[in-house]
Amino acid sequence: MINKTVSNVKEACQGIKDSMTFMLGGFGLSGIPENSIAELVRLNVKDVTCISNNAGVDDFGLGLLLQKKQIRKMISSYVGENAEFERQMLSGELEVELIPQGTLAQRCQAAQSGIPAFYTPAGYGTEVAEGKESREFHGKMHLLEKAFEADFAFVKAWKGDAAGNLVFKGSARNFNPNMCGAAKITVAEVEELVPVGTLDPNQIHIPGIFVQRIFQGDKYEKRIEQLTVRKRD
Amino acid sequence: MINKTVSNVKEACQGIKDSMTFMLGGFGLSGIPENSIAELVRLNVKDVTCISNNAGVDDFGLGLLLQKKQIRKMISSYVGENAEFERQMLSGELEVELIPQGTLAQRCQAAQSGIPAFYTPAGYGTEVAEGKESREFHGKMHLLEKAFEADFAFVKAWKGDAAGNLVFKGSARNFNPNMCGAAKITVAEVEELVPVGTLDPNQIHIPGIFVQRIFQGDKYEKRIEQLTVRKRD
Amino acid sequence: MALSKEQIAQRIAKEVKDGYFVNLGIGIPTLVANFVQKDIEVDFQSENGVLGMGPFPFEGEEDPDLINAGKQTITTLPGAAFVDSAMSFSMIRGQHVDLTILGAMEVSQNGDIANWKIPGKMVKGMGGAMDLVASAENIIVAMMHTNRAGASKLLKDCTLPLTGVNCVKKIVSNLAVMSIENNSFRLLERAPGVSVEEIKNATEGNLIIEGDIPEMIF
Amino acid sequence: MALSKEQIAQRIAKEVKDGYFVNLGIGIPTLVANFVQKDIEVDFQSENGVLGMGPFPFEGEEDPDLINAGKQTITTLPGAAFVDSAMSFSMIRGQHVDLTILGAMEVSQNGDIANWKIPGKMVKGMGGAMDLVASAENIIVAMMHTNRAGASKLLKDCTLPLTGVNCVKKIVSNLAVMSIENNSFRLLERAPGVSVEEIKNATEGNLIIEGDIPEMIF
Repeated sequence: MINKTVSNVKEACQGIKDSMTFMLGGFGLSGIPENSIAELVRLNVKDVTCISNNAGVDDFGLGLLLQKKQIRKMISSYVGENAEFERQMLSGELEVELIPQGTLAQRCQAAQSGIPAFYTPAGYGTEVAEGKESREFHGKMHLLEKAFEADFAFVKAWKGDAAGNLVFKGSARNFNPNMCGAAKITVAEVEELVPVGTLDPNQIHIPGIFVQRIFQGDKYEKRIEQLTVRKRD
Repeated sequence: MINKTVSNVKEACQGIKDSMTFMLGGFGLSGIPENSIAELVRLNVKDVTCISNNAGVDDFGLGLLLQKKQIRKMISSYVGENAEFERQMLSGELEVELIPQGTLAQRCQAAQSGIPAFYTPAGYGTEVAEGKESREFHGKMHLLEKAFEADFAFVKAWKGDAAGNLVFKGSARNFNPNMCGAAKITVAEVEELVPVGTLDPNQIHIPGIFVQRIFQGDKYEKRIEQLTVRKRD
Repeated sequence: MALSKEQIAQRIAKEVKDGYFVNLGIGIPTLVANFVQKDIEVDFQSENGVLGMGPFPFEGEEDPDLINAGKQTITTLPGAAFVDSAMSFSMIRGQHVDLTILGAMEVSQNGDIANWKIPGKMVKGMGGAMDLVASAENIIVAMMHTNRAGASKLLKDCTLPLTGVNCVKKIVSNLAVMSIENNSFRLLERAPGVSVEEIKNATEGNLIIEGDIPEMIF
Repeated sequence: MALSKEQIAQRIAKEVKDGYFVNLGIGIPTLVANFVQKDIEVDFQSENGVLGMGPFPFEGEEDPDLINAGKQTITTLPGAAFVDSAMSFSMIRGQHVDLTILGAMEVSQNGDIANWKIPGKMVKGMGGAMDLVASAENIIVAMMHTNRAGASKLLKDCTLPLTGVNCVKKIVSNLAVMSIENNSFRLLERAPGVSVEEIKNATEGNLIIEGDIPEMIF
């Protein structure tokens, strides 16, 4: 078994430089790599491109990097709920590429899988199609979309082991598995690092071959964006 | 919860006709849909096209359909270990399309995912490339490969529930998950049909939306093709 | 009288059939779940990776690792499954989801839809909407017939950036139920007490009116 | 003297480095696992969906649901994981596997390889070999230098249907270790007691011989 553990987030982030491209897992604030984001803020790395479905909120998630103006470009599918984001985008400080959510997921998955390009119907006939090749399959138009290229992928899992095997929980799974192995280096932070051999080999969502560095996060705030409950009768 | 259970393999195979295209899970004899294959033999359906990594052995797996000359065409990656297969192929009775194993898996996966076509480097410069478009990405040549189209997919899982949720075991998983939802109708046979709610929603390999019919197989022979053991000291 | 948002949802719920896997967009579509007949089996899919969504959690039982595509805390029902985003969109792009219900800012008479961007004003992004409208065989749009200024949102051509082309099949507005046919809106039902004339006046695109147009039944 | 199959495997094992994920083909490559240094960590991948393969099972402990790509019963080591075929080839095609070791019927001086088909005679199929050779950055071929009739299998051009083009980087035969360079085989090491002349005679393709060629050390 090849050991992928690093002792902490600092070690996990070694080699990070300005102007790099990062992938970050999470949907809204659910399943985001909180500890890695905090370290990126601390490192004050600049001019980065972030591939992430959302951009956090003003004071959490990727919003923390936006506040410090560390991000040059965001590649996302949905960026509502973030006033600072909107300000930077409308003022032209921040470059934003909005792409369909399924295309975002599949471009990560393609990078993991060594598929350089694929066709999808999403976005045909819209702004998203501008500058892209289109082609008909089964009487329906599709766009040619390419695999992402990134330097680091930061993902967050529920449990993991020293081999880098990962298990996710609930809807906090989202983009995290698809980003593993989709960048040159994948950094996985987990809520709980368990001894090798305790995860059932049938029940590992992402095997360690897709992960270069793994560590247990110091703490998780796991903020809820839209608390919605029903009354008990 | 939408109930996908059928009472037996007969019901699961309703609508099967001559000249259809089937996908069948399994690698070698491991994880093959034994009960569905037996029913296809019994139904004596003819002139079918089978998409399956292997073609079974002379007296088990897809070999049973070959014996009865039910198969018109095989789409596989590896067909060794089958004398009757070789005879039919060399005599021209059986049409055979051999394709790279990863391409086979991805063409199933693409069909499941609504991706009509994708690029892969496998097979470039070989017989497999004949008649296919090629294109360079990152200085390397790739082939354009298309999603499979099939009428029925027959898969075998370890456990499943009435919702059609599936869990696979060991290397018997192989192509089975990739074929689910990749044909018009997916028939899943399982060793054990468990009550809905007993499978952990985090640990379901294939959710029921990709499965149309599910049943518990009567029995499983699970033949071993290459028994290989080591001596105890 | 024009329908309330709840009534639009209630009318749409009648389109939800037994055995359907359904994706509900944010806004009015989310309300549809409350009105689905109790005697049919329907599974709700959320594109962030949930199949088999249940109602909102009771207070104190919310889980930050369990949200829907609108980022609201949810629960799941027995038989539910969690998947990653790529597999979630395999369900959508692969046409395994039977019905997609979503909101719109504009719909045109050929079935184009715009619902993700108002240039220079509102740029939240398309989320999964472009995948949904490009892939689904069966799309119902829940929308207001006119904007606050009274201008029609059912147009000859959309003026806003498109989400998808030639994809909408059915519309339930606060005034009417319509289908898209022959480059036109075909009027199928009126909201109770709303006249054909009112609907005509509120519709900029071609409107096909044939025979008696019945009132909606809930 | 020419190497035995075990010795070829033993020599190749020296190319396996700490931290490598390795895919072993059927035949001689399978034997490599027996000779990997004990003090390094290596994970074996099998393309039917196993990461972290262990030794063959003890008699009576075999499991039909646990086989390798050669359909042999196997075991797994702690930290192993099972995946589906698509994900298994994500490991391969996505270049996450560090080293691929496979057999060949023919290799040409530009790195083409043929190992899946003898027209009209042997048609077993390519299995995962085409994906492996098209994707891997690091491919070592284990092969006999000549066929039974004594004819070279290291050629100017392959005569059999190709498995991949320009992909082989290194060859360990029963006579020599060679790399592919400048459209030639570069002789790196001789089998113990085998002369450069013997290797030259057994090699149809261009053979670069520069300086003293050392004997292999095991």
